[in-house]
Amino acid sequence: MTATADIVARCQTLFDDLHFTYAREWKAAVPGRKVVGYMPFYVPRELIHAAGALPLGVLGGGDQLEVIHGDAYYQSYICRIPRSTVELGVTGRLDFVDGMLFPSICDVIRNLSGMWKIMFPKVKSRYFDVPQNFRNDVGGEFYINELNELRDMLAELGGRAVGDDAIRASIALYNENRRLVRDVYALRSKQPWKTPSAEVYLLMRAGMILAVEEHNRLLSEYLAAAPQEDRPRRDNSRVVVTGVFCEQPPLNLIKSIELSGCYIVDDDFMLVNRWERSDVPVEGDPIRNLALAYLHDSGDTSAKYEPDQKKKGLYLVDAVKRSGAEGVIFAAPSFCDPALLERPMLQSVLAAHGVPYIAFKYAENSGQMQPIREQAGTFADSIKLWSEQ
Amino acid sequence: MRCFIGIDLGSTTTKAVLMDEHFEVLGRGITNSRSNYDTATRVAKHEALINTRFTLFHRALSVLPDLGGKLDQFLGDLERNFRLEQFLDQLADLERTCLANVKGERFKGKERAVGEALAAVFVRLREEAPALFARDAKRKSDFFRDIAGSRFMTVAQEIAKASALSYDLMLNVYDKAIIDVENRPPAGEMKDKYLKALERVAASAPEFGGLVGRIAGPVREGLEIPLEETYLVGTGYGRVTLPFSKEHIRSEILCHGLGAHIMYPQTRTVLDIGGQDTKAIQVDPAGIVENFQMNDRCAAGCGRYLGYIADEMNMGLHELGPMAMKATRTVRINSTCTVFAGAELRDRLALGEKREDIMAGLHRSIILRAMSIISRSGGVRDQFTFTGGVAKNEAAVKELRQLIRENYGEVAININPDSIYTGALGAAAFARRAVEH
Amino acid sequence: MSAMPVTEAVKEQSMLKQKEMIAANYELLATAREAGRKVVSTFVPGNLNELMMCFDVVNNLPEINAIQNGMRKKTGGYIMEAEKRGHSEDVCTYVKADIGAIAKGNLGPDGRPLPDPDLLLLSYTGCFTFMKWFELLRQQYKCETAMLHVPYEGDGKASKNMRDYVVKQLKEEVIPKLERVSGVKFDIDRLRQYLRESAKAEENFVWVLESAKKRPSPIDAYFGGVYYIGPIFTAFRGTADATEYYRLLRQEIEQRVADGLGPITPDGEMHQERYRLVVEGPPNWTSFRDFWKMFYDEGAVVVASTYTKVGGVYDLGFRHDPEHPLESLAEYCLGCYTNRNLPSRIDLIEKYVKEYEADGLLINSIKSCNSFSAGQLLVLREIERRTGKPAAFIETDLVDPRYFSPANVKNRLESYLQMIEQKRQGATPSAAAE
Amino acid sequence: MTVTAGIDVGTGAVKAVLFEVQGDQTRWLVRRTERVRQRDPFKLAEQTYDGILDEAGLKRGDVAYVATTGEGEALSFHTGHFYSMTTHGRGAIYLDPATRAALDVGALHGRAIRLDARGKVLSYKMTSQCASGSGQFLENIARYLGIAHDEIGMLSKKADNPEKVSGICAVLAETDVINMVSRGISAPNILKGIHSSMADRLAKLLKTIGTIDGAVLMTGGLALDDGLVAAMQEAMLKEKVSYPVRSHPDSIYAGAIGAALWGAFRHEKLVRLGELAKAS
Ligand SMILES: Nc1ncnc2c1ncn2[C@@H]1O[C@H](COP(=O)(O)OP(=O)(O)O)[C@@H](O)[C@H]1O
Ligand SMILES: Nc1ncnc2c1ncn2[C@@H]1O[C@H](COP(=O)(O)OP(=O)(O)O)[C@@H](O)[C@H]1O
Ligand code: SF4
Ligand code: SF4
Ligand code: SF4
Repeated sequence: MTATADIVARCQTLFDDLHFTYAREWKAAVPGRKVVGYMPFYVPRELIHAAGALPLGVLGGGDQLEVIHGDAYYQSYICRIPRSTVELGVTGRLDFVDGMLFPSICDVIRNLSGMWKIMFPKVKSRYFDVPQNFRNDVGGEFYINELNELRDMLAELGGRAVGDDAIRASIALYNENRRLVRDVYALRSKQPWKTPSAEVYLLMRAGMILAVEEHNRLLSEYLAAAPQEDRPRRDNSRVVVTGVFCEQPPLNLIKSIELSGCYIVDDDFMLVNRWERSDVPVEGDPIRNLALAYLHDSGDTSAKYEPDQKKKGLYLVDAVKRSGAEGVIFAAPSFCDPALLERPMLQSVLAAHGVPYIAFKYAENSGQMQPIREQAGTFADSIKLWSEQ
Repeated sequence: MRCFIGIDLGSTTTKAVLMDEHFEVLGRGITNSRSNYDTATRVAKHEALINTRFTLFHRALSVLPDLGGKLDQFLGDLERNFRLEQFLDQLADLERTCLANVKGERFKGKERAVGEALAAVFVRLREEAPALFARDAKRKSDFFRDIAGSRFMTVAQEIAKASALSYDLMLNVYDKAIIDVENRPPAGEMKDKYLKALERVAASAPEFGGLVGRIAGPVREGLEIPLEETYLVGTGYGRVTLPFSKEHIRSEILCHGLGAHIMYPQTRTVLDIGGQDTKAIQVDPAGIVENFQMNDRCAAGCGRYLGYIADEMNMGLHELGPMAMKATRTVRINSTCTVFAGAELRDRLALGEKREDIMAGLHRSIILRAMSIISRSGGVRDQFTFTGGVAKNEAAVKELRQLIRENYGEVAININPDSIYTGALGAAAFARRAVEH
Repeated sequence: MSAMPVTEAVKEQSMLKQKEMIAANYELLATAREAGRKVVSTFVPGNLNELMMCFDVVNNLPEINAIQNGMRKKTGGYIMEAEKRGHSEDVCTYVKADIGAIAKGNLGPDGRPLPDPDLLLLSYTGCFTFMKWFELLRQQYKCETAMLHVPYEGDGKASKNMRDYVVKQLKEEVIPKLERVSGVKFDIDRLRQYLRESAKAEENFVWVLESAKKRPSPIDAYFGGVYYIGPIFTAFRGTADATEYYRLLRQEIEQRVADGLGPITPDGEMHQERYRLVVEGPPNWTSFRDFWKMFYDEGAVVVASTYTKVGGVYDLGFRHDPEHPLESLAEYCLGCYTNRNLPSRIDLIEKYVKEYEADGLLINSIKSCNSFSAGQLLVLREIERRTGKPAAFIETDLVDPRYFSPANVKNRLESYLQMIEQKRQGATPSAAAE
Repeated sequence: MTVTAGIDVGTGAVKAVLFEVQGDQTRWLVRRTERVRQRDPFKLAEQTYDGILDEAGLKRGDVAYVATTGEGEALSFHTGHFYSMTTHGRGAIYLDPATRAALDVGALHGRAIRLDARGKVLSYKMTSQCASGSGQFLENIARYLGIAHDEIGMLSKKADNPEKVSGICAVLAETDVINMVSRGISAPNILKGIHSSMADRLAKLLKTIGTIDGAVLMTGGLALDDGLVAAMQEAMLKEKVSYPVRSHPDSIYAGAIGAALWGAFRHEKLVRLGELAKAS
């Protein structure tokens, strides 16, 4: 059995590699293979996979990339992920990527799709829209057509048709992936001391790079190995971290939260891994199945409209209950409109349900963790000092 | 003779360049802007006039055969002694002002003790002064505020301790006085100071002793040449607050572009890092600005950042670069927020990083930010000229060279020891042109 | 974002007309409750004014309220209020100005409270923040919300799928909700009538904008332009009043052209046209006058702006079409400036720089508005590359006075204009070089 | 009888206290503040700790629980660490039991902390990164103006026509101030201007943390600046809030006090659980 440390080391190597060696090698292994990049947080990876291409999550440059040219394209009041992504592009680190998908999440990513078309004309770039109307006959129809357009684009890119059967097979693989991911999350919420969040994070990040088959293997190995670890249980409080669906926090931030006394028992890192909450049906029209899963079975996040005022924010309360959390940490990228505008709404729902919360902002390259430790620590203190009285 | 003056009112320093009608630079002057802009202008101009005199001496003396290869040495001695004269003058002023400030609630009952302590401090400072201006002495800065200030603090700390006075109290007296002194234009007859300096040289440097008779004549002649201010152009950060009319003002972008062009006619890209802003300017072969970019309102990563770091470490600005050069590795620093520079530094020290390595990282981060602004303005074209106060910092220069090579290949990089005067030089050239047309 | 009204400086007939129209609409709003009329809040870009008129509802535009409050220097306090209530310093200040104003009694410009909306019509064109904004308002008012999701023209064009989707939402979502809230049955012929009226106004509006191609330009297409877009971008498109306004406006401008006059400024006639600029990005409202003055003092005229296209890029030929009412509304929503992808925006600006013979492009980058701002530095580069004309960049905010630094803006603007001037004098030999 | 120590390692100053605790009875033994000013804060903390032990005639072994707060997590000789807001809250309640919110203003930060009667942190808000409203900034300006930091308050209260300072960035604000000096604005008016800008920001923090039904106690070094306290009171008046904002002569010790008291609390609990061995 592979030891946890080895699995994590593998993930760390993938995480640190800003040249995407794995994806380059995957592509070079068989002539004609294509790589399709996508920005956070959601794209139907099944279609990319079915087209024989590797879906590659592009999640910015983290805290190790020196951004020079990227800053030349963005004012200081715009978040960091687009600039480090541009840096990756301009410095040739993404030169093996054949297609790029920019999901509909905010105006920044939306405009980046147009910039990519201008700056990298050889890459097939597409703004990928999803419906905000959740009726089958309205938003559903629109989305089915969008998916079909994407399918055509991928077919053109790969030089071969993307058949229904191929999509069905991919759906099955990704169902498996989502199941394993759910299991990891369940394990962590049960025994957070055995599954440090930094590890779980790296494991999820690996899913943005590895071929799904390989990621599935890695997840299974981790699920087998982690419970065997002998790790001391600490006197920590249990929290849900939310608001991080796009620009990623530095790994140190995740570590700092745990070091200062909080176990993260649920989060919205790498939502694409858990986008559909249950299996997407494999039988029947696969495009339609994907569309319906999006409409009725997808996770909530601030980039999605909630038609029903009464349901607004309840998903977070559910997450708290399900994971047995004692509080919520809102950690959002600085200058992120979707996360920061959503925050007061979610907070009022939490307040109404008596769930304590704290909030702070970060940037993918934040270096100073002192304020973060201060806040997470105080939060943990207050739970620790008062809970047993 | 007709003189054309360019003034660059920077956020930290004010620079003046004085030019004759052949576009020949005669003198340069610099002072702290951290006071009153009018005074700063006056002082910088004054300094440039002093410097001009030395140029004129040089011209007059270079025809003398006797000095031969020793001319520069002589002028250097003369200038240092002149500076010493000025320094002693200002020190006396500072002492008077300090003493006058020892009154009021805070000093009640302690007037005498503080007065005595101050007197003791100034005795020490006066004693030390000649050494500060000796041939190979390294000074922390060229400004009276900095030189006198750092010595005052060290000496005052010892004396305060010995006489059981609070160090804070002594500092407070100084802080109050220095502002007044700084804002007072140098008093006294200038000519006397040159002549006194000449005497000092004669007395202290035997090799020139015998020549004084013959040197004095040309020096006196140099002092007699009238310098008439024909036209003045102001530029820089502070220009809007000056009582200059519109014709006497040019944007700092144009001035830096032209100044760099004058120094290096092949220049196509200019980077200027000043106290509060960083600008990247693209110029055409005639020195005309084609494009420029500046940092936005955030002052992160500008020269003042180094100032905060220097304060934090109780070092002079001159000393930061050399320390960074000793680094064996570069610590990654992602935030260049000036205000939190100190906190960042402490954070890293607490993590056990070495000072030199952190310092190297801080310099790199400033340059990275500048690189972004360059990139925003259209990148680096051959030749590249680096100007502004930070160009004096060797560690910053080293990082810049390396990053330019990595990102733009081999290009000629010009850095002039007088690069801090680039804006003023451009302004002076505009002044000269204004009269021509 | 959008149009704004109310100036005292010069009393042209068209201006008086506009003032009346605006006052009347605020009157309607203030008395809506007593008059038993329903109030619908909606956004400027891609607004469905003609459709709303079919239901006799009163139109309330939070963006316009924010602008009005910005010009009256109230937004600083409102924004602070919203931040005190937990809103981040980082997000769009229109939203915060609105939320803060509501917290402080939600007074209209006439000092009377604005009514709570009966329906939030969330037509979601060109900006994601709109969606959050109305979710926030919905939480406050607990009222009915109709969502019209307008897909983004990611490939630079509206596809059939997009149009069908919008039309279907109009039919299935928007119209039924408007019917339910207002109690008025939808009548497509009424809609056709209003659209016919819109098209007439649009024709004259485009003429006015294009008059800036003349030398000297009779209008300032940015600072003056924000007044000209008022009626057509807001609650008046489709009304006879708007048609009349644009007829008057056109007459006045025709006269200026005949007289060879430049634009009117708050300080009177502008004398010499020294620089012709294209401007991208919304203006700053809190220091609107000071901002404008920096331009006309230097003789800089804006001959074309993109901001005057946020409520429709009419100069590319689009007109509301009574023959295809819903399709034409869909087309309209899809085609607003910020709903077009970045390459299309750049093409448009390039066209303006060339056709209006501008000296260059000035970008006023707005901190609040990612929809406009994210990517503007690439716009700048591309325009310089394609036109050979210099571009410049300044940064301000819409209604947050903390982000308008006059010295900073002035410094950049002056440097830019001096640079244009220096270039124009061309290769005056630099005597200095020798 | 138990002796506990609280050590607050700040960026501006190190604060240390010793407490004697017996059940509900507490006795404050000694206190000491040392300004950091270009010294190593950790060495300074250790010296300060030994210093107060000396003063109290105690040895390290006599102290049952050494609690650190602030940036003291890394100190080798502590028993446990509590985070600043936890300790400032507790300290504030100790100094003034009517307190329901602490407003901690230190060298580089400002925090508003809402509390319940027992000192539990209910909510908080910190100033964001760009901060001209910090003690450090005020100190720089005062130095520039030639004013000692304990004179600031007195001068500020003499202002007749305060001049506002831009609130975005300390660097730019510094230039503002320099311009003011050259325009002949008096030191009191400049200082008051800075105080008012700071107070506005701090008032905003207080408003953000929710309804406060009790007093607000200013803690941290700047609570000693009565000019800021006065500006704060004016700002709250403008906000029309009903609760008083005040300071306490020992406000600067709030963090250290809180640490010592929480240390005592934890100590007792650990003794009860017989887990003392594990705690060190
Ligand atoms: N001798 C020096 N060594 C290193 N850095 C220096 C030196 N002199 C000045 N600087 C740096 O240059 C900055 C001032 O640059 P300057 O071009 O004069 O700015 P400004 O024009 O804004 O006044 C200072 O903040 C400092 O960081
Ligand atoms: N008497 C005083 N008047 C005004 N300010 C003071 C006084 N004493 C300390 N300060 C200020 O308090 C700050 C230190 O506060 P403190 O709460 O100890 O901060 P930290 O915990 O970050 O070190 C210093 O910046 C200093 O300027
Ligand atoms: S971090 Fe937020 S604002 Fe930035 S790209 Fe992502 S979603 Fe958009
Ligand atoms: S405080 Fe720092 S980040 Fe903020 S504007 Fe100033 S330098 Fe920039
Ligand atoms: S982000 Fe821009 S378009 Fe969106 S609401 Fe704000 S100002 Fe308007």
